[in-house]
Amino acid sequence: MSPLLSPRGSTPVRKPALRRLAVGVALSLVLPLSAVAASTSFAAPQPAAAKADAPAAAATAGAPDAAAKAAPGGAEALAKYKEEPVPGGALLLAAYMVMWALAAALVARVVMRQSRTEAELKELAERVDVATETQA
Amino acid sequence: MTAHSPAPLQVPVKQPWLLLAGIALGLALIEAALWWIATKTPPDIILGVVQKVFYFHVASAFVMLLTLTAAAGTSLYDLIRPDDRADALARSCLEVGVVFALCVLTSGPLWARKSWGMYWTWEPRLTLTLLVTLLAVAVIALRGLAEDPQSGRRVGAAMAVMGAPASFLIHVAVKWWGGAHPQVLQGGGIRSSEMRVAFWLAVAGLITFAACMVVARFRDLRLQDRARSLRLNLSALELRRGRA
Amino acid sequence: MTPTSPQEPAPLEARGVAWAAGERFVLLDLDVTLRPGELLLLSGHNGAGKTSLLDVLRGERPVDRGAVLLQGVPLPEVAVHELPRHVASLHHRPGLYFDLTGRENLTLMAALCGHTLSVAEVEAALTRVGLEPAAWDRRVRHYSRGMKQRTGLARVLVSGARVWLLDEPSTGLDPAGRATLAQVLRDARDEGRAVMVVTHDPELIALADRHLVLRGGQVHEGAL
Amino acid sequence: MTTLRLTWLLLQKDLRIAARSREVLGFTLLFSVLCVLIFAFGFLQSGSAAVRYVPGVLWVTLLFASSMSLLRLFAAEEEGGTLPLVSATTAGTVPLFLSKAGVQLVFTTLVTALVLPMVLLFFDARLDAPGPVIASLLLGLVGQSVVGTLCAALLVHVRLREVLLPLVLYPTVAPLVIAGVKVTSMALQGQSGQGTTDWLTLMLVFDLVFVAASPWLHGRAMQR
Repeated sequence: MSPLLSPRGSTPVRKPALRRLAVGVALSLVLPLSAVAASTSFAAPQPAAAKADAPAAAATAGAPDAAAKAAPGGAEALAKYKEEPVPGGALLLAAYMVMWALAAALVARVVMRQSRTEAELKELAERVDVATETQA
Repeated sequence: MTAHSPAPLQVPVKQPWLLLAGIALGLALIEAALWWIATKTPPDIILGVVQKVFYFHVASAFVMLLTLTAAAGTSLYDLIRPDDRADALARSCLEVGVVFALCVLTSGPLWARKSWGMYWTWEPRLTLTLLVTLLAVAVIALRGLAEDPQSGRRVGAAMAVMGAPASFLIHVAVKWWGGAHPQVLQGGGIRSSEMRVAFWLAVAGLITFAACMVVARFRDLRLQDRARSLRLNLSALELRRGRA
Repeated sequence: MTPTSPQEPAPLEARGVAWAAGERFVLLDLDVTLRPGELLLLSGHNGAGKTSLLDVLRGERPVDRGAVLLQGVPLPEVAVHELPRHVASLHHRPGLYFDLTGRENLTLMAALCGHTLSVAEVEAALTRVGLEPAAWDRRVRHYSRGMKQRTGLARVLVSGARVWLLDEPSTGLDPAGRATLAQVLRDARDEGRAVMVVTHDPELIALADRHLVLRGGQVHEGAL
Repeated sequence: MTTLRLTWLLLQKDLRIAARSREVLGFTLLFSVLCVLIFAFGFLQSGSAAVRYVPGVLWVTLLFASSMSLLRLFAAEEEGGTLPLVSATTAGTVPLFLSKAGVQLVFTTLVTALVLPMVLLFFDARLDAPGPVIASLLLGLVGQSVVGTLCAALLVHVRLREVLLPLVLYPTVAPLVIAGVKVTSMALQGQSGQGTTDWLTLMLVFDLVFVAASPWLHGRAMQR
């Protein structure tokens, strides 16, 4: 193999690629972080709802009016999941965590591949430059 | 065939600022939806707090349908009039579609555990989603396994097109089959305006995000095309130099 | 040798052809003309792209740059079903159905090229390649390698094509078979066909009107 | 007209090969018997509920058996290296596709003729009104053959096609299997009427879509 066609990745990764990698990592961190933030607020209504007095429970969730509107006669309704056999909150949490993990994996993969392709492209362009100069 | 069209050698790679802005917008919308869901929407009367899976579950299903349909459409275009851009778009739509299909397939059962009492039923719509996802994964895998990239591209495109009428017919079939799947949107099942706001925020956020991911992947594939044509040019230079 | 008149386009011609395997050019700036009544010999090192060149010439692989012209018409514009009437080729796999007899194979292949062959014509072709009559009605699966090669050659014969592209046709043939092959090629040249043979067989090399070497993705006149 | 003639020519050839080398058909039939037996071991604890399993066992066995023979559908072409000849010789790729689909249809019909009575016998089911079941089987076989041939033809030049074939075939023919199972179970329960007609209509639509689209898709995917 001639020096012109040295194997891929033999030249060091350049600065712009690193910058793009940093953007990628930052992006892939945003989603899980937001998931954690969101999940803490999701988990809140459940222990609150376990209390018998319904409107107050909804109030801790931050929207008393909405709860009252959505659940006419909310007291009985909310009392129903006082003794939830299946932990809805945990399932909710799991669902969101999985979705964010998948989305973050997608972002990370796309960004990393982009930076790799760009680095490769830059290196190739330089090699073409060199090759055309020697040709001339 | 535009397979090895000689590309301009020295076009600088532009920074995708618009793309990054789009991702930021999508994330902001998603954050807004999350905040709205967490603080404004009431828990469901019957299902309780787990109902809040709904917003992003259904939005993911939306995105999955959109991207997979777009993948079939662009594949069809590529078959009729071969175009590298249509091919790259089809590939990126397919990959993003699979990710969102996985989102739907994981969040759905977790919700079902509470509302139906079990993770998985052979409920028609679940079956449909799973089948379509498997087909999409097979199409992605197939492209890498073909003898040469060009034939893999055409075969993959044909498979993607083939999947479209099949999934439509399964959709018809499963409607007759009958099932327990909630028909929230058709039935006007969203009870409060807060829920509606949260839902549409989630849909807008996910669609923006997914579109940006498709564009990002598309850009990457196009850059790879350019890298390939540069490598070809290099190989031509090298071959000609060897003769001298 | 009948020289090509300037009015009549060459039976098969490659102009500035480039073909890449993956990301590397195998053929580049390649020009070659097959003339009627000429036996053209092609050699080159292993991996030089001889088989790829034949594949490009018979339209199996689309070119990346340049054009392959069949009687002046670029290959992509030639109707697919027209091609085998004009270009016949023989490769490392003989292009036969192993569960049909030699006779059936020839009849079928001729029919696919648009010719209806009589029994006598099929037998004449089989005799010409030196396949003994006892084998005519046996399945190709039970043929030896050399017999398969001979039957493949017979398939090229019955196609009636004006251009022949043969890849290592003497593989597996005994001395008698090689002599037969040489005779068939000589006859083809006399009938005005354009024949291109990839080979390193000295017996065939002696026969050639023109000797080309594939090197660096191009063909050069002269011996290897 | 030539398309039909060439289709017939190729179909004849394939049937002749199938008749000569009986392995593929034989093993496919053997496999389907085995499949039914295994299902019987797996599902039958007591005879009482046996009828419930008949539709599923029947259709799944047919699907498995059809993918068995699909994997060998292009074997003869690959063995002798005739695929480029056949797809270039015939007018486009339509005759090739139609003839292969025809062979597959013949194969699966034979398998069905064996499997249907066997399943009914093993699971002690009685079919009082066989009309809808026969209709669904016919529609199902046509659809499965066409889609299966398309999948097999597309995967000819793909590595690991043995693994990929079921992966792309099963999701695509799912509507046929769903509908077929429904019609069969309704027939076994002695129901008929609107439900059956709806499912049969679905199968008909599926068949029409794929019979119309598959040759075209195959041609586009195989273009050079």
